[in-house]
Amino acid sequence: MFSRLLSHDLPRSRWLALMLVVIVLGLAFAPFLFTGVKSINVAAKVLIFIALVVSFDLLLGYTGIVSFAHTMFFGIGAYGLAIALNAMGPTWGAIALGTVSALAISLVLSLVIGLFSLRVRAIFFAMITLAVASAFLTLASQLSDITGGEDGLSFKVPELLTPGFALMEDDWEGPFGAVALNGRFITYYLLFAVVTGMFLVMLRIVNSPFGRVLQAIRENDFRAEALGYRTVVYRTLSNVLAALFATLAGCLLALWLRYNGPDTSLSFEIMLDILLIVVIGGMGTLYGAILGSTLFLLAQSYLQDLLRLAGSATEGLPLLPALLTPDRWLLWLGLLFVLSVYYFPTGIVGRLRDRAKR
Amino acid sequence: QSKEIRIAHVYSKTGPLEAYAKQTHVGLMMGLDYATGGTMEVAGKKLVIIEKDDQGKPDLGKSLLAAAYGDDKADIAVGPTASPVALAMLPVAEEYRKILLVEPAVADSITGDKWNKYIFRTGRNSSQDAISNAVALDKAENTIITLGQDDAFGRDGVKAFREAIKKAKVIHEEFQPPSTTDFTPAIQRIIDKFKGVPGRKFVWIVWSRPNSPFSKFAELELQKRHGIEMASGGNILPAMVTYKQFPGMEGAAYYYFGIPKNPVNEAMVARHYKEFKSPPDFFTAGGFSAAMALVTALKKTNGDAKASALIPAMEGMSFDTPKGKMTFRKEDHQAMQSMYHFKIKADPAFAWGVPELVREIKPEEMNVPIRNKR
Amino acid sequence: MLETRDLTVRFGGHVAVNAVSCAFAPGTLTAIVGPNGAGKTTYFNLISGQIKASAGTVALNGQDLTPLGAAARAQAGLGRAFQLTNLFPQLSVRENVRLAVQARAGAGLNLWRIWSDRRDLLEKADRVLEAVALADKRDALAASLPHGDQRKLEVGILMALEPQVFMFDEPTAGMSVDEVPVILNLIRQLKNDKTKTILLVEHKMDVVRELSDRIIVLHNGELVADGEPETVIASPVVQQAYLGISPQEAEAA
Amino acid sequence: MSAQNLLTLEGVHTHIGAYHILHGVDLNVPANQLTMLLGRNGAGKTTTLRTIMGLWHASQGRVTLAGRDITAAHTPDISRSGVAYVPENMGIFADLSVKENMLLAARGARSIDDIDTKRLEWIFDLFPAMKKFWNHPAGKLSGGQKQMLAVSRAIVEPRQLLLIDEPSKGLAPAIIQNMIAAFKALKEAQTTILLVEQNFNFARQLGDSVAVMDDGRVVHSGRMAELAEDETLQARLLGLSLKAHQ
Amino acid sequence: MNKDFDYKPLLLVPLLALIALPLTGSASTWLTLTVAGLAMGMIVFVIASGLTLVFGLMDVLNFGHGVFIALGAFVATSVFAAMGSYVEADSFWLNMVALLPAMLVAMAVAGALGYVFERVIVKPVYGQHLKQILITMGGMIIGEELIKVIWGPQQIAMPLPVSLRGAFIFGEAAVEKYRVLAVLVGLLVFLAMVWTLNRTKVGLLIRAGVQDREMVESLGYRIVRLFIGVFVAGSALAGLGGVMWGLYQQTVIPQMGAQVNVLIFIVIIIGGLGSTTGALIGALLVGLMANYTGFLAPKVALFSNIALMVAILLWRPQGVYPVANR
Ligand SMILES: Nc1ncnc2c1ncn2[C@@H]1O[C@H](COP(=O)(O)OP(=O)(O)OP(=O)(O)O)[C@@H](O)[C@H]1O
Ligand SMILES: Nc1ncnc2c1ncn2[C@@H]1O[C@H](COP(=O)(O)OP(=O)(O)OP(=O)(O)O)[C@@H](O)[C@H]1O
Ligand SMILES: [Mg+2]
Ligand SMILES: [Mg+2]
Repeated sequence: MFSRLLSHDLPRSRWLALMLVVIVLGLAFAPFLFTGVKSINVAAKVLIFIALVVSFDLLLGYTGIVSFAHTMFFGIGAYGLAIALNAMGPTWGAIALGTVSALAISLVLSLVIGLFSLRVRAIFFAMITLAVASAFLTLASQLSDITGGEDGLSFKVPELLTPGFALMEDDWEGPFGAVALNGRFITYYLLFAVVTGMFLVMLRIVNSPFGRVLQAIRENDFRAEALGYRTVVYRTLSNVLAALFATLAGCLLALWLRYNGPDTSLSFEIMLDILLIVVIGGMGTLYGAILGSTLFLLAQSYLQDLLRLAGSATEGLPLLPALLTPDRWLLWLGLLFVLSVYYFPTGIVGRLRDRAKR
Repeated sequence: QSKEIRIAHVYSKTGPLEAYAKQTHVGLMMGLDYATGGTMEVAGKKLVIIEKDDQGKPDLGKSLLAAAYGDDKADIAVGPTASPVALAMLPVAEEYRKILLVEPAVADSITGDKWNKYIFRTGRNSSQDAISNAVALDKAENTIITLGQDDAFGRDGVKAFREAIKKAKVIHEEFQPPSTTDFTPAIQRIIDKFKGVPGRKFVWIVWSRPNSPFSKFAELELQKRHGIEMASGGNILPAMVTYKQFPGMEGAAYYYFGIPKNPVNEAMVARHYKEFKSPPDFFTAGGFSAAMALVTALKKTNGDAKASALIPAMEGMSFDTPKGKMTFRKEDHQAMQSMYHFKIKADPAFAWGVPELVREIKPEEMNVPIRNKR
Repeated sequence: MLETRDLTVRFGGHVAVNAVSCAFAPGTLTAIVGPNGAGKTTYFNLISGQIKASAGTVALNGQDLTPLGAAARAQAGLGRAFQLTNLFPQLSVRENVRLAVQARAGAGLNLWRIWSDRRDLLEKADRVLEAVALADKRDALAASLPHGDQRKLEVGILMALEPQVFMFDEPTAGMSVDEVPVILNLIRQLKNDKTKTILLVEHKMDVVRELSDRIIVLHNGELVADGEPETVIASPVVQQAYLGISPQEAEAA
Repeated sequence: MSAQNLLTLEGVHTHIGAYHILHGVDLNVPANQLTMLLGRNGAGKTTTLRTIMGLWHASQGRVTLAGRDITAAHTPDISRSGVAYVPENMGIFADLSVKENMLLAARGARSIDDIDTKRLEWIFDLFPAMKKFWNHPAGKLSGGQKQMLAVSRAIVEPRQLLLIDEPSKGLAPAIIQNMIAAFKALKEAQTTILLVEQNFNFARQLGDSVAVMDDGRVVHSGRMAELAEDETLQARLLGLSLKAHQ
Repeated sequence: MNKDFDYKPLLLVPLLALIALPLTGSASTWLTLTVAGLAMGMIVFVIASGLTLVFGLMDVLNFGHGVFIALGAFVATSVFAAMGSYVEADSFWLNMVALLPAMLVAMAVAGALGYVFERVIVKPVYGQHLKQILITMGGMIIGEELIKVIWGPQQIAMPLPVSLRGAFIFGEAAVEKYRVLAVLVGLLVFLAMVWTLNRTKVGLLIRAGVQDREMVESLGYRIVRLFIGVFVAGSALAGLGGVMWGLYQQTVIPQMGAQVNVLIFIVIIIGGLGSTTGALIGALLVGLMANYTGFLAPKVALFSNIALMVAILLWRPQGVYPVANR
């Protein structure tokens, strides 16, 4: 039964299973375990990124398509919700309308992009999507009447999801500190439920006959075509599915942040983060998305704090403090990019599974 | 009641605005030290500064501010550097019912339609910038074309500028993409528009990016060939290096260390030289002013940092800054302040074009509109 | 019945296949021979749709396939093994075959079933692997197989596809002598089935002689001979252009 | 065998990743002779050639070329000491033209004019297609033409040792005859050849000596003529019992 | 290049200029815009040339190319600072005494960093585009941060040497002096590249090495050295490009590399991902297009590069001079 839920695609490594259980439990009970504002924000972001990265892995890891336009769909989702809530006020109807119209736009756009440009060479596709994404970013910041331009949109969400809404009068005194059972708490679990559902559905898709064909196309599209698989159809469908999942992830982001702007959901930086997470976790393994997102976001969120410690520890030494200040955290993030390619050529999941095989 | 007042400084420690942000922080710390007479205490309470790096990202700024108020129990927050970040942060202050002192983000809407009562701003807003420049250029014989970057910053500035111009003629607004690499077309359009126009011709430039059009105006010898002059606001010192090619250029500045004559500025310049062997810059003055505002207000409430006490204390409050006296306007909590009409001099002793004071534009002379709804 | 009419392709100025008209009946094995570069592989490519023809038509059982792409032609019943090995390198041997079985079953666009639940497909894949003597290597990655085994896998994939028309392009090249009979037996079995159309490109004349019902000869892209194996092999064009035997030697032999 | 050995392998073990492929190969390649390396699929023939070429390194054992230990040498250095290699997959530079492929193979030549014209003519005679498609992208050649190009590259300049992996596959009989003639001529010109082959007929016509591999070891070595006559030995070593295939 | 050279893409440049002529209205405006656009294109070509080299020959998608551009510019500011009096001297030759060393030092430093970059960052990922993107981006981030550590995070002014300031005036039209220099440098780089790639075996070898490294080694070439050499050359060209770009902008910021990344990628895509001539055409088109649209419709200028790229790809899906089947 459990195995069916996971589409018979089990972790296949004891260590991997253990890490996944820890992460999933951690996320499931995050509001009770980590009571700070920052940590719950990190947990929510991990959830959103899991959904986003999983959708990207369908493209990259399973189908072998390098697309830089993935944040565009993420952004469409976030903007869809933001614009609807901004224009119609904090109602559930606005959320529904925003989500549905964002999904519809993404559907059409990804279909068009897929049909027109998936025929060209992979590297050209990557470059075209890079250009399209940057054009879209420019467009979003130019249409300031609708999107709020560079400034973005701050908006309100329905009462039930606001911090002001209290499930119980008083905070619940848990073993790890007081837990405020408010609208944020509800929003978090809403996110958790949706992301879990998305993950399981995606797991199902990649383990379906369809998913297997995608892998074949990744390996040798020419041969797949000769077997009778219409590669354009499969690739386009994969592109559309990935876009829809990313859009949904974008909606979740907007819902959680109650803000959206070009930098928040459309920037190239996010695209790179996604790429890196997929590689760290392991391409073509959805579990990698969970592991990668968790590790990367923890690193990204706490790197500066860590450096602050390291910086004060090395005070007095030459040069090191200049490199170890929190101001230079990007340097270490860059190093993370390099090292992860070095040491996890098959990703953490690949590594762990290889070990398990020995 | 705790023995501390916790102040969070949320700013773009890293990212493209790093250089600006650092100046603000230096100014803030220097200002707090100066205002408390070196004790870092107000009314017997220790001032504790918590630094947060928003990296110039609005979403991050928003969650950091929440973390500062929520996790770090900050009583007051100062920052941020970029306007989009500030706009994303405004609702958080309202949610936590704590003061956010905006410095140096400039967008009008921060104290305009996005404002809430927990927001104060020591920094100048776009309108103040533009209006002061308008005051400096507003003569009947002048014809002006504006050149702005095509985004909220540029458009806000040009709009406010136009509204403030009463006598001069603005014949054209030129906007170019913020990422423009070649300004030849823009300049060509401007030349064409000025054809046959009598009197003095000015191009007023509002541009904040490093890819500035200034040097191109010099290369194409506009003044010599077409009698077109340039005007613009002040900027940070490294950016004013290009001004050196335009001796005589006029405009209005927010701050230049050599201009204001008052004890606070003298103290700041002296300290800065002592500590960094260089003069304080644009944003240092801003950070310093924010510190002065905070300490003045806390003294007034006798160390009570709750918004309920601070808001009434700060509304209408005047305080000393390196730029002289500032006053938080009651209506929108914007600090009203002097600006400086300058003229550039090329002084071989300095790497940058030195703005020399023509005259101080007092707050009363600038009719800065109130754009918020209370 | 597979039929090509005036099938032609030009690459720049070079006519690789020149107006080839030919029909292949079910139940027969036709060998296609000709010197290197005669256009045999290109002819296959035109039939199975890897290359678009400059002129001419391809029809299967009266259905015109010319406007269709490779995938559609494969679905219509044209199966192809390649001269230069063409596998899914990073997938297991079994998965290589299973994908062909799945294609045959038309199950590719199912997004919801779990692939391993389709036992029938797996079992069929295993049967094919048995047949091409690769069962013991089914979990190895295709890329790690030695050359000869890759050739066998290539044939296995074609078998799994169960097309109506089998096109083998030098199936035994590089295969060790003791393995060759396995493949030849497979082809023989197909032939005995009497319903399949089989096309075979092969340079080993003994194989051609033994298996084929008919031989056609391509030379410089043109169909230059067509008929009973013995007559065609004895014809001067084959003796000279292909086997490289001068007329005198042919006489002597 | 009286002839001196140009190349010897002694107890060579090779691993590819985690797999142990060669289990102690002992092989002698006499100078100025043609040695056939036979064996069924997966026996390790290709791996042996790659190990000699330095494309994989022996984990144990010794490879000696003309008295020099090349076990750990780098591929370019091995090549520069006069070894040419025709890999199993032919190693054609598909994006370059036939001419450019040949130019690269002639290491000493800065342009095509520097190549010995006589030798080129000889190659064009052997493989007329090379001349015909001289300026075409090599990737567009037919399977057999690629094979011809791969061999042409190896013989465009004189070399002391040729390592050739299954040159006859995909070639029409007429061309195979040409190739046999070419190898004989090369042998005359003091070239040592180590040839991997499946086509026993081809092997029989050419080989002076022979080594048969199975499961990562050399299980038989001797003179080709002996093996060619002894059908029981053939059957045992190569599974060559059936007349059907010669 | 042989006789059946494909000349059509070459015509694009004059074609674009001709189309713009009636639209711009006056001949002098057109002349100013065209000359400025062509010169701009030349600068863009110089900064993109290293990338074409590295991508076209070695098939390495170097997203970190920008860091060499930034490095070149920053090194040049330091050289200028050290030779301030020569920069400020009102003599062309004295100015050159400052400019030439600035260029050479910038190229040397960028080349040296290129060596390290190749060994440490690029070497493990030859043939893997995706990992190249990630690891070179990582390298770029590190490089940018190190620039901030060394030169500080703020912008640094990089004024033109005195004799290069100002413009040549032809009636109503004006041509900046610096742009004339840029054209010369661009042409020099172009000719040097075309010569090396077409008259020597180096180009062939590297292209072959990308397809089958083992085979090239089996033919007796030490491909490793060649790859390093090309990468170093590409980085040095980027360094030179940085100097040119920095002087053009007259300020340099640590992020300048990242900012030009999309631009230079567009240029080499238009060019066919690796063709030198293609990149030159791409750069010139981009330069012209930016100037014409900037004049006619500034809003559109934002999208002009991308629109141009899409138009070209619709015409030739592999760029104007497709390089091989990659
Ligand atoms: N895509 C292509 N572009 C240009 N020429 C091509 C192309 N494909 C094949 N050719 C040419 O067409 C001719 C026929 O090639 P083909 O591969 O059909 O030969 P073949 O008969 O299969 O030969 P072999 O027995 O060597 O495999 C060859 O000369 C080849 O160079
Ligand atoms: N890259 C690889 N990874 C793992 N195993 C490999 C790899 N390459 C070869 N092998 C294994 O090494 C063994 C020997 O292979 P090799 O290619 O040397 O055989 P061969 O004698 O040349 O066979 P053939 O006649 O089919 O070409 C085989 O069992 C093969 O599976
Ligand atoms: Mg063929
Ligand atoms: Mg082999």
